[in-house]
Amino acid sequence: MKAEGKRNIWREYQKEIACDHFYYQRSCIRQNFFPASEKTFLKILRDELGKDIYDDPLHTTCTGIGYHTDVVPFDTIQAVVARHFALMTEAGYKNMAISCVTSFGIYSEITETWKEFPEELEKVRKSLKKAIGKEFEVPANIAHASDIIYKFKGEIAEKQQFELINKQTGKPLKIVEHIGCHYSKMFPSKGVGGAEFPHVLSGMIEEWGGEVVDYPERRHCCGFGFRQYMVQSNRGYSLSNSKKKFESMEPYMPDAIVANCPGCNMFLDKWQYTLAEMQGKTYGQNGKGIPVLTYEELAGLVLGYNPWDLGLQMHQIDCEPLLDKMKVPYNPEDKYLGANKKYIGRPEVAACLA
Amino acid sequence: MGKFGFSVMETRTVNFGELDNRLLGYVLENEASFLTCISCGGCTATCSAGNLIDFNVRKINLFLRRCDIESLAREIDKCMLCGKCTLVCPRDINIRNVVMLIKKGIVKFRNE
Amino acid sequence: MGIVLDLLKQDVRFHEGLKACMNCGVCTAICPAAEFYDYDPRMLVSIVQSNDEEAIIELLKSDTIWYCGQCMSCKTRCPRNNCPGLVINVLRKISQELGYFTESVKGRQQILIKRNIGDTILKTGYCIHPSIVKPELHPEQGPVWEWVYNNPNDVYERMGGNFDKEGAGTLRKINNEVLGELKAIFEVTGGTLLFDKIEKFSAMKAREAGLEGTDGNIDKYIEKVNAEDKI
Amino acid sequence: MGKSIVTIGGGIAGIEASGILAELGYAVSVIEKEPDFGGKLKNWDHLFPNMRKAEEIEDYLSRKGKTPGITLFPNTTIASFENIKSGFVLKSNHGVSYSAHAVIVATGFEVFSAERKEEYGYKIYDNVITSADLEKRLKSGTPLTTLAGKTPQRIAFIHCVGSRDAKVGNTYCSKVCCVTGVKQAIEVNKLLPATQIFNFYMDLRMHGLEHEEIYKTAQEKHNIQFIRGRLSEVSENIDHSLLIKAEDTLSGRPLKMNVDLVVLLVGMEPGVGTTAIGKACNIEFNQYGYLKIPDVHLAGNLTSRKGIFVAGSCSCPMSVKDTIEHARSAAFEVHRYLIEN
Amino acid sequence: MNKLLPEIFIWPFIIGLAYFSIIVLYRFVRWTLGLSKIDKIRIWKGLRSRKTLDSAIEAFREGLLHRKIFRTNPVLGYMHMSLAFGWFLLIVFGHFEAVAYKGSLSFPVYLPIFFRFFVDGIETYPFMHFFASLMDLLLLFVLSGVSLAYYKRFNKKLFGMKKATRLKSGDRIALTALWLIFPLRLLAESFSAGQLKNGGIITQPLGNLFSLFVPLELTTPVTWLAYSFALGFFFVSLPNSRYMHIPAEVFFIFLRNYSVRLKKRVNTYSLVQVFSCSRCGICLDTCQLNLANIHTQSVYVLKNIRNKNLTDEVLFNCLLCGKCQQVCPVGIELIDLRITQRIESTLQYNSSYSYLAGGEVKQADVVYFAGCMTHLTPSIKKSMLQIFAYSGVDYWFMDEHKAPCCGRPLMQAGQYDAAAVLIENNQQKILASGAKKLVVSCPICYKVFIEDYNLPDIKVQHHSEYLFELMQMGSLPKRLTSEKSIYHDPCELGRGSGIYDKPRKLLSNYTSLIPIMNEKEKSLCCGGSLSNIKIQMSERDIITNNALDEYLQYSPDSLITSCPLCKKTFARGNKIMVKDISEVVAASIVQKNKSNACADKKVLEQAL
Repeated sequence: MKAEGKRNIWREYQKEIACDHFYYQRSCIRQNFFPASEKTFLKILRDELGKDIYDDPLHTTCTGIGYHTDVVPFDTIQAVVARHFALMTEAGYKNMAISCVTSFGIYSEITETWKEFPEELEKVRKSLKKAIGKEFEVPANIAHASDIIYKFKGEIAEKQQFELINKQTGKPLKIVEHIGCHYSKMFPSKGVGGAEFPHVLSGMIEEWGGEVVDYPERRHCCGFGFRQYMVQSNRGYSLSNSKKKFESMEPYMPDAIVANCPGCNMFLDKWQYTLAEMQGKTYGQNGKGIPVLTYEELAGLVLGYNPWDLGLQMHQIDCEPLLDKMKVPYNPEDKYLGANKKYIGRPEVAACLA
Repeated sequence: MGKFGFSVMETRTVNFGELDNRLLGYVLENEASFLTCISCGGCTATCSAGNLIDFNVRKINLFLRRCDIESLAREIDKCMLCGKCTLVCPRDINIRNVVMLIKKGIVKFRNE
Repeated sequence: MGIVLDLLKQDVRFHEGLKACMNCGVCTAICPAAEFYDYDPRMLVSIVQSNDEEAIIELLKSDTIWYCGQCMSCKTRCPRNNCPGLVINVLRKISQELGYFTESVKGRQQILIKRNIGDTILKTGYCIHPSIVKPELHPEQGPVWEWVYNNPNDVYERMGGNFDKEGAGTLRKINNEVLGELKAIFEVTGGTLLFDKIEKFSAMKAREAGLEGTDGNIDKYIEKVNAEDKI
Repeated sequence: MGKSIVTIGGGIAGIEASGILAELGYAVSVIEKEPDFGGKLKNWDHLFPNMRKAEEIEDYLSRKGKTPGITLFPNTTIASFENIKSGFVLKSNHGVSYSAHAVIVATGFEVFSAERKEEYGYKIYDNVITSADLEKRLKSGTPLTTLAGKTPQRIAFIHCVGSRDAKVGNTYCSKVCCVTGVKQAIEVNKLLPATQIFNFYMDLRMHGLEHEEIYKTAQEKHNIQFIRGRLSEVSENIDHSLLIKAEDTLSGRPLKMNVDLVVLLVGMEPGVGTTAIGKACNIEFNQYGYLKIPDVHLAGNLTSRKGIFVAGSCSCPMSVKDTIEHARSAAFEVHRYLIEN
Repeated sequence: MNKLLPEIFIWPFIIGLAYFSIIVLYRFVRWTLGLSKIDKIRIWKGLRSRKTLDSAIEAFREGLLHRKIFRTNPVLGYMHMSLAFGWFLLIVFGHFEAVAYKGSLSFPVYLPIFFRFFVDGIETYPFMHFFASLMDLLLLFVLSGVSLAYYKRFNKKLFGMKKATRLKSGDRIALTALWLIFPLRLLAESFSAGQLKNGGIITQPLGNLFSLFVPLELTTPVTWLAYSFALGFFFVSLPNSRYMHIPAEVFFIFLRNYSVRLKKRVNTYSLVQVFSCSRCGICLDTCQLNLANIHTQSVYVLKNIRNKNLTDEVLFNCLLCGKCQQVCPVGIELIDLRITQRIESTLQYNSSYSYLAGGEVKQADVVYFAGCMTHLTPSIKKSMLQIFAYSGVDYWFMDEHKAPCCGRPLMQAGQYDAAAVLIENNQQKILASGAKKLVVSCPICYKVFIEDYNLPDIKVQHHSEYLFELMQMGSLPKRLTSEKSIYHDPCELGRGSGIYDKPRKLLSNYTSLIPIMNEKEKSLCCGGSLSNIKIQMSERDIITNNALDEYLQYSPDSLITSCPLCKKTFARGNKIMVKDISEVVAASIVQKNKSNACADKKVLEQAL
């Protein structure tokens, strides 16, 4: 593998990312499964980087999952997105920061459609006006939240408390990146580094001292498949695709997986548990799973945030082996406490991963 | 399925690394003209059996080359050996001999 | 031209998704669905490109159009700038518009999704809400999720959330005024109509199969759809 | 006659056209940016369809280049281009002026930069090479191995790289890659008989009279396997072998294969030289960026400007054979033009 | 009695004869026992009938006189006849002589064989000089055959033969022994005559001559011993050589006359036939595969069966054109023998035609079955439909859209059980149609319909027969053109089914036929035969072009055949206009019947 070749490609795909004044669009799945990641994102932007980012209570889901499961029509999702643009316009913002990769894909697809078919934009303007009487402007800049972290990865590195280095061996941590399909596969130019060698996560990992592992099925979908997960009998599809990835990355013995897509983060975490249960097979070291982090969690760890404030206890695959390697301090007793350190019981230990 | 209500699925991907091509070798050794197939489908278009049922002579080449013996055995059994395919083949492949060799090869390698 | 071809051509995504296909197969090569289902996006596009209304209707009635996982990897690679994934979106839409979706095992599942995702959107303002990820329906989520599910207030509060409360933040309650706007958009843009169609055609199918309850409920039908039973 | 001609480009087309014109008594200046003449020919080993050594054609051209009346200007580029009444004045980077009654543009093509096809990992993965690289290796006679020095057990030739691909902006067929791919597959088979060779193709466009026979021979005598499916992606395995994925379109199933070496059959593109000269001369380009000819059937050597002619693959992808023929007809067109004017 | 040599010298002969007799007897018994019960009953009944006498006469005629070889090749015939019949006469008259000498019927078995060794010239017995000279002449007769055989080995062209069978070691021993027997006998008798003055008109002068310069005391016993050894070697090697054909052929003639028949499986009757092959090589010469340098002819198949080394490459590389069977002097059923072997070798092959169940049936007077090959030559199909429409026949085009193959190609490949499934399906549909007649366009199909379908009350006709019948009934227009044509007999229709005259008579109404050398029974195969599974298309082309070249010598305007496969094969040669007989007939309809053009057009459209 020649690094220079990748660098050449990354140079080709330098997308424009706004510097400040973002309108934040939350993610359904991340709110459910990685709520602290969104909190961490806002915290990093506001507290570490001093940026202005608006968390609007009035915005809703983009209905992307509904759209990709085909129960929400294209006209409808366009209008829902247009409503968010209207909210952004009303709030006085021009730059979108989107937490969810599916949403990011939706926003990209819709704005691209409007460029190619202006009559669609007019149609949406009319229907939004008719439905809720709102008008909107198309954002000046649409970035995924991971783009923004990528943009400020250097600033974060300056405040870095822990390096992505295995302190036990002194070697960089081997980290596998997983990019959500809708981040750049639809519009390679909208992703940092393009679709084939995206740099958005690998850039962070390298910046913060880790080593990115490129494995054969790196580009393969986690298998979410929307309707393929939402309907129970279809989930084998979802599981099998993730399994394919685990099998492909296993020989490289990665220390962690980092993903930028809510679904991927969840599935790469949960399917390891399911596969261990079903087939007794684990893919990490010492018979355990491979910890799966969001990029905010990764950034948070690097910045020295408390792992339990980052929400690592919500992962099914324990992150402690990674924390140990990085020598990040944590209190095991605190892991499963509720609000105000209240004891709320502990999850059952998954025997298959223990 | 167990408690999950779903299970790991089998891959359909042809994995070229793990193919057993003894039968392929046997057929090609005994009917070299088969090497020159260009998958044009002329055979399939004219096939008497294919006219009656879902049977694709062209795919015999494919199943053989992909070493999908199960599909091959299933398909080859439908052939009526009428010989039209041989007559329309632009590469003059002796398809009937290929069919006979496959039939023989299946018996031969099944017993091995 | 028949109604299906008309509907196809009315959809902007059809024009975006299919310019001209040369059957090269790069889409199928990396399609996650092609790997695990008896499915080939190239063939599907080929059928759509044929303009053969009958063949397309067959497609609309089949499982084939429901296998795609919408990863859109096909779009990245297509040397002709097509996007089979988008064409699928259009086909699925038409299949639901015309009621063909109830003819296939996978298509019938739309009623499950509508009642799950669709109804949740209008009820909560989110596609997914912890309340619908019931551990008994989601054993794969594992014991940690069960712990979260059983202690949502505590866990989300510790994660800095605003679970089911007014204001901004994680899993905040979306207020009724906003939900009203969402509903209005669904009304105006055909979202509600599509929901209704999915319900209507599913009910028809349930009736046809003798799976309708006395009060018009289709629980039995849904049960069978969920289990992928023959209907 | 005393009329002078400037030929820009000292490759096959430039030398051949100039040689003929010199024989007809014109004074021809051949401008070449490289230190030596012959263009890409010096990188090729054997030429299809008859496997003659490319050196034979090189020898022929170098003799042709010595025709009295030709002056060769290596290491020279055109800095400016001016219209005068009797024709043109061209100024070189060395400050030399050339006046010409007619100009032949023979700037040739460039091999498609395979790194633009990112998913194939050229210049990223150790064992992905192009057909041009392979040709050089064959010519050098060094053993054909992987980067780590291992004899490849399996090699895949990938057709249509940089051709017929809207993603890289080249929607046309480069015409020569199919037969080159099959030719090289045969050559590799002769060198490494134990190596399995696969060609991944969409259509095999074996356009020449003997080319189909090469294809058949490849199947029959060299056991080269042809898989109908365009390559979707290449990725590198932990052992630096390559995992390639295509659809086996004939069976309608995805196909993956581990290979030790991937050869990308790169297509042709108009070169930067062509673009620069075209702009400098203010002549039109076609939609693909090649020099535009006014009539595909009847004016294959003319450009949008009177007195400026085109020879060879700066007008469209061409084989060596086609290039020589095109150059000869260019010479004829120039001659006719100079007689008439 | 000769005192110079102990009688022990006869033992090589005696041992050889005994060995030979035991083995041959054993084989006859084993072959008989291996036959089916029905065949055994046939033999039992036949034994007591006239058939036994007929068989004996035939055995005499073919086994000794070699009448059939004579007819095909007189020189070869003479060679075989002189050897076989001459030797036979030597034995017969030798016995008469022994009887005359002994005056009784009881004498040792070797006496007639070594007669001159034992009889001194001073002894007398009736007709002594007559016998001595007769035996000399007979020996000369045999020797003339032997010398021809010598000559044939070195110069086969003398016999007009291109090929000679390749020899095996057993054959070599037997052949050498056989070649030595008679010269040795001549020498031995001459030497004895020199000593004992007991020779005839040849041996006595020779003996006298030899006595001048040959030490007869030594050479006489040694030569007799050598003669005995030659006989012994010959008899010992005979059962293991091709000369086993001598007793086997006789046995075969009897069994054949007793109506024993080949079954669809290999049995001992197949073996009888295999052993009956003299490897005379006549089948080699007639085979068109020679042109393509293919050596898989019947004689080799039989040899391989005997030696148990028959490969698919040999077994399946045959056009089954039937020419070899036509000329085989022994009358071996070469085609059926090959097919039974094919059946045997493909027994384990699988096939599945479950998809055939049912199928559309229409009521009609005539069922028309075009056949797969006809679908590849649509002009034949079109012509037939035109003719049906013209003659107003109520017909059902059975395989117009979807119909299985007739089953014959499978049978030719040995797959009888598989073919039976197709046959059953077609048969049911034909019977259900209520038709009285089945018209078939392809001779390959025709043969299977005739031989293997059970279609009571339905007359099966090839379209050439059918068209002939229509013409006789006056339902077809006649229009003699100035065209000169050659009629090519398709193998399956001509040699396969014996239909030679009807097509010719029919064609005489439309064209003048050029008589050619290789026609009717001797007609050439087009090379396209479906029966040959192994032949390459390039090899077929050689055969096709050779046949075409032969036809072109007669400069015909067109080549007419009545088999779609022949038509397609010859058309590939692209040397002459090739027509099917139906096209010739249909061409006259279009001319004559413009008023029917509309109907024709409809038919045409249907056909296409």
